[in-house]
Amino acid sequence: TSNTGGSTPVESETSNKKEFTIGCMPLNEPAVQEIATLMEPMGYHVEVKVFDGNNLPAIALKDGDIDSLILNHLPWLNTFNNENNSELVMVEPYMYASLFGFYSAKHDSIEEIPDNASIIVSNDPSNMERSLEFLQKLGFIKLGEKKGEFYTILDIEENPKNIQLVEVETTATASSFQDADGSIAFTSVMRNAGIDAYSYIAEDGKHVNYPTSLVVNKGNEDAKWVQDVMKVTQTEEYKEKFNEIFQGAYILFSDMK
Amino acid sequence: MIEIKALTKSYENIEVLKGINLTIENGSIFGIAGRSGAGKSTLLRCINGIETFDLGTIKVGDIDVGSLNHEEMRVFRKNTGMIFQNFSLLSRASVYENIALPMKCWKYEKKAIDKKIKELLELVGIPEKIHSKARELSGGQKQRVAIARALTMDPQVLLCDEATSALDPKSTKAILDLLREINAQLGITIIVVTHEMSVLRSICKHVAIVENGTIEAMGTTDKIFTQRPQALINLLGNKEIVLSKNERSIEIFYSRGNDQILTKLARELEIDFSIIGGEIESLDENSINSVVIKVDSKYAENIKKYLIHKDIMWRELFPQDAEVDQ
Amino acid sequence: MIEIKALTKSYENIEVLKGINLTIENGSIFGIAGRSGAGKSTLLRCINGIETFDLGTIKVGDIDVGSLNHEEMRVFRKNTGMIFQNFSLLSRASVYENIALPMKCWKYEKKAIDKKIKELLELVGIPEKIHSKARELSGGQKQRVAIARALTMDPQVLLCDEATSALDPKSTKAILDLLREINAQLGITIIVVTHEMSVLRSICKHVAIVENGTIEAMGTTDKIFTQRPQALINLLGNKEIVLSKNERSIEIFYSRGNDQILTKLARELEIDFSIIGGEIESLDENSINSVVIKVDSKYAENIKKYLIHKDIMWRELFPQDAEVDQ
Amino acid sequence: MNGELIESILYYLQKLIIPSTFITIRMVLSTMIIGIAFGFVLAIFLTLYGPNGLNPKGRIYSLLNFLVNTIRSFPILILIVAMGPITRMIIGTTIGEKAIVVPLSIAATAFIARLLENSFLEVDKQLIEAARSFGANNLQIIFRVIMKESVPSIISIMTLATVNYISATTIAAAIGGGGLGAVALTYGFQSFNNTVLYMSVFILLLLVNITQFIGDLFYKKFL
Amino acid sequence: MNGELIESILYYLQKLIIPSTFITIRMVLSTMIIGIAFGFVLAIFLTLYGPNGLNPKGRIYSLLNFLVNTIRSFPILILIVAMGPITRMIIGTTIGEKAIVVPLSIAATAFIARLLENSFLEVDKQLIEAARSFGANNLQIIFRVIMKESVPSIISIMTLATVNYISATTIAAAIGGGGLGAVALTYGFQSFNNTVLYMSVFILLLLVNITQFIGDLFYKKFL
Ligand SMILES: Nc1ncnc2c1ncn2[C@@H]1O[C@H](COP(=O)(O)OP(=O)(O)OP(=O)(O)O)[C@@H](O)[C@H]1O
Ligand SMILES: Nc1ncnc2c1ncn2[C@@H]1O[C@H](COP(=O)(O)OP(=O)(O)OP(=O)(O)O)[C@@H](O)[C@H]1O
Ligand SMILES: [Mg+2]
Ligand SMILES: [Mg+2]
Repeated sequence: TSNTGGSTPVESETSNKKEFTIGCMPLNEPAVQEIATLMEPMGYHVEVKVFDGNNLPAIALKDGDIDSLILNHLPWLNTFNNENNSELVMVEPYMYASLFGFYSAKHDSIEEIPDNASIIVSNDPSNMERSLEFLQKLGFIKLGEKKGEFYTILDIEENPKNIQLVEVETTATASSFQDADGSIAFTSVMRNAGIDAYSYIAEDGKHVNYPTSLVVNKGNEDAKWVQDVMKVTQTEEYKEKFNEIFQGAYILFSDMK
Repeated sequence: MIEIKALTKSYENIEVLKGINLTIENGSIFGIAGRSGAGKSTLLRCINGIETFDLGTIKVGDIDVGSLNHEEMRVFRKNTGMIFQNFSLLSRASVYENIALPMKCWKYEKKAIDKKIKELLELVGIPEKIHSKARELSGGQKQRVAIARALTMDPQVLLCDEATSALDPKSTKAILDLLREINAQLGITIIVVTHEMSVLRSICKHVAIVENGTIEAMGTTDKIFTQRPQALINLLGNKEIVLSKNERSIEIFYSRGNDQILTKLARELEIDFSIIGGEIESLDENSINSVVIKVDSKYAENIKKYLIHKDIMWRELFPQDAEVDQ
Repeated sequence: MIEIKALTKSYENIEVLKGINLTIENGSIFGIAGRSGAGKSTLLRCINGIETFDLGTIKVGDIDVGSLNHEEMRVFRKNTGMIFQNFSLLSRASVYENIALPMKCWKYEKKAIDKKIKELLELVGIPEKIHSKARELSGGQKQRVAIARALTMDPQVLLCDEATSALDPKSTKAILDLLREINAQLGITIIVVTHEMSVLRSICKHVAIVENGTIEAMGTTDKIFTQRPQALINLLGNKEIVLSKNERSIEIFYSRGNDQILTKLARELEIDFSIIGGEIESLDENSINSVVIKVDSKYAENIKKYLIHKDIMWRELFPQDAEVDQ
Repeated sequence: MNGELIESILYYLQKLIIPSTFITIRMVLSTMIIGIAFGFVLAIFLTLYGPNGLNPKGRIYSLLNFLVNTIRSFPILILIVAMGPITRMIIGTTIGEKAIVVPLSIAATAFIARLLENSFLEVDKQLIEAARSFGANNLQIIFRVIMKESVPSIISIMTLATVNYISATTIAAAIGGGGLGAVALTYGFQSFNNTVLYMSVFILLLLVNITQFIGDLFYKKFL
Repeated sequence: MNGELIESILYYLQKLIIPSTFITIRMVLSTMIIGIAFGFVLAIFLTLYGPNGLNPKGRIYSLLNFLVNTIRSFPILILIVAMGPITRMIIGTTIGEKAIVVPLSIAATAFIARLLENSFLEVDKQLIEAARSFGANNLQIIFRVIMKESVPSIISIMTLATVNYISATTIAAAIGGGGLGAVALTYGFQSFNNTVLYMSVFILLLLVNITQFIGDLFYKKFL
């Protein structure tokens, strides 16, 4: 390894380290814990840090306060990099994605959704964007031009059924879904809340575009510890464990076709 | 009738009242004096039931103060006005509001309240302060508001804790006249705690002297001030009477019937003496005045004989309570 | 010397002091009396600089109180003790802490503080209360703590606002003796605001009477009490002297030299009269006593002549300040 | 560039900030009105039955005290969840601007009750005694003596609590309540939109300063 | 079934709840110590320079007042973000248990300062005058008179603020600080794990009650 000129000391320091942190959120924490467990025999000590899910973990990663993240999906990460002039990289192969469904406690099909219906959407911007696109696909609304980084309610151009969107914290898309005509939620969230993850009446089918995987600072993607994480996640043992935990709420990327 | 028996009261480890026995007739004005810290305020507060006590009983009329329930206590207190030594006014409320408070609590009509307050403020002499805040009043003005407040409910018993201590002589006189008047006209019982002997002498029929938590002397005002029990002497302190060796000092008591005793004494015994002290309140009714004379030793025996002969009360001041100079 | 010139002070729209002029000699004990609400406390607070005033000047020695900066004011106040009418003690602090406060602020040593407090508590007579909280004290005890606190800094000027109003006669006497003593020994100037005439008469050389924001009478105590200016009469109120048609009432003033005047008067004119009032403080030094006699009208002229002849001060009380009965 | 900025400011102001400002004001006012009403009631009971109270009743006080502590120990989001069923019973839903008012006013009730209790305890015991001396009952003592003497303190508390709940309404973001805090958080911070972030924080700051200013005015008036 | 529950309780207790309890205690203590220290300093200045203060100075007061209002108007999450650079400067990182203490103590400083200011303003003006009368300077008046007379009130404020920040540390969840609130939120609520949720809320309740109890003890002692 060369220590001259522009080569970052970060690289050499971190390339063969045995202790590192992975940030995650409550939903996927069991999967990340599993990684930590499996890496222990390899001589790693992995600290799992749980965040309540917003921009701050990514900022922390960018600033070097943590080493990696398994939290956000790829489109969000790209926007984050754009906005913050950061170079966070999602390491391939991608690990998993979550299905995005339209759930309703009151109606059995999309056609039954009445005028003025209230529909719960997640309030974090990237999921909001995905929800809005989903709603557009379902024919409820028509989106105009994107004003900011993400589509927001403000960008709705047509709303013929006068759908009322309620923006809530991700957990509430499941916990409050019976209070509205519909809720757009991740299968993972729904399952955690004890609701049948596949009871949705529509699915956006775009999960392939929203993969999640280990995110690290550029330059670290080839580090030994990063590669070892990826190695672990590709083992059959891990995949089995993963599916056992999530029961299909998260879908492993390798299982998708 | 207020009857207090074996009243005992402690604050933590200090016994403040040590078995007080006291009987106060209905409709009388009763004075309580005593050195600072003797327990006078505490006694008043026990009578009113705002302080609990440890042992003994307090009866006001038929009412056993110690055994009242909440509602009975309220009605009892309604009929028992109290003027606090420290005034205890709502500092942020106006004079009007302070005086109106008891009446508002007893749901008097606004009109009746306004009328009463106007009357009372006239009586205590500060009608112009009706809208002033209590904390903008002078000491004496505060005291007068406290007096007015205590009178609002037309109480049957009035407890006055140093009710005129912050007042100038003229205001004091006005307040005492007021007390005397309501006592005479409405027959209310008034207990007056005071440090001012002139207040005791001018309005109290009976006086008790509290000393260190017990009642050390009690009786009619005349009796107390003529017999001068040790408790009174302790309270007043020694008069600094400067006597030379060949002088004697005698206190002579007189009232309406024998008010010319001094000149008669001088003229009949053909002696001169000087008046070096005395407490002369007035000659009306049966109040007793006293004058202290200083006289050459050689006349002393004659004077005593003359006074005994004329059935006049007297006391020689030396040696008990006079300091001899040289 | 304290010199106050044309002092004016208003609270919002009420003019409380309306051009006060006053000169107080260094080392004297100066009394201020006046009816409740006259502005006495306000005046004291202006002297001390804790109240601002509108017009006029106050000079204490060389110091112009109105023009001091913050630091000068602090030093000035250090040398000017004040006893507040309402005591102003820290209710949650102990007696010790209350008295120690000024010394702590001026960074005295703990030892010196302890010693001073012990001394002062002995002087005011409540050494056993040293660790009591201020709010657990009786009225008089609080007042004595306030007195002790004002004396801690050995002030050159002491302002006493009703400093003995809550005290029993003996304690009052002790405090007055204390004031007299520190005045004599240390030469400090003392201003005494009081409602008790006996306090004025017993320790003040000079007296001013405040009436409605102005000084209506000023002079030596003797002069004020013998000449009885209208301000004093307004303050004291009318004595209720009960005279029948054929009676007269005369006030006779005497002091050490002519203390036997009364008996001489009776014997030489061969008449009897009764003593119906008087203010007799003591016969020491140059204090002046007075006695009010009631006498048959027919002797009145003779008595006056006799008194004039003997060069004795006298005043006929009726008609100015006596109420005639019937 | 500059013109663009101004244009976008105007756009967001009209579309987002102004409506959210009204939402925030509505939420805060509702929360405060309910919180003050119940807070006063609770404070009165605490003052009545407390160990230094007018009519000490250990049992009842312990219960109320525990209730207040319980509410205050709940993280607000958890309180929102825990109160879900009650909120649904009252409002008919657990989401939206109205639903957030239920848990917020419960929290405000406990907060205000505790502040008031503390302040009521400071009233001079001698005044209470004086009121007793003419037969005032406990409620009269509270309303006519304790509260009267506490007026400035009560005003301070109202101001403090209002300011508190202006920024606390941010939590409304969690259940679709909207308002400035929510906008600052989701449309501003999480959407990397600094214009919106600064604007909403600026309006929050304005609201807080106005509240404090009005509070100070009243304070001066009733001092 | 029951045995399983107990087992899982014990598991979470050991793995999650007990460590988080210590984290919470550490966070709250640090926040309170810093918040009290700075809060007192700020309150002293507010009391000195305020319109009813000892040495009114409109300019300085307005500035400090505005500062306090600004801090108090920030939603706590936004405050965390805004303080990021400062937090990094002091702690070296913006995440974790230590990093959260910076914004929390800034918020606590403003909160405590305002509470103290309100309480200091309640001290009897006559006592301040008396202190002036023997030449006490302004700081001596604050320390020896105002604070002395406010002791019970100060204790109430400390108790109130501590209770406040016990549940407020929940925000630590946002930056991976941990603690009971974070556990209740992330491992409990957001993971739909009621056992963890109830357990952590129960411990929070315990901490709050203990705090209140200790506060009440001190209050009684210094009343
Ligand atoms: N709350 C209290 N706690 C402890 N001791 C107290 C309390 N209140 C009064 N005392 C003490 O009880 C004694 C009697 O007090 P009280 O107020 O009855 O005296 P007092 O006769 O009215 O005196 P004063 O003439 O000075 O007003 C005093 O020594 C006082 O210090
Ligand atoms: N802060 C204030 N605001 C308005 N008026 C006041 C204020 N303080 C005093 N006053 C008024 O000023 C007048 C003089 O008050 P001051 O206290 O000087 O009287 P005082 O001569 O000491 O009377 P007292 O003998 O009753 O103590 C009173 O009428 C009083 O009501
Ligand atoms: Mg007393
Ligand atoms: Mg006065």
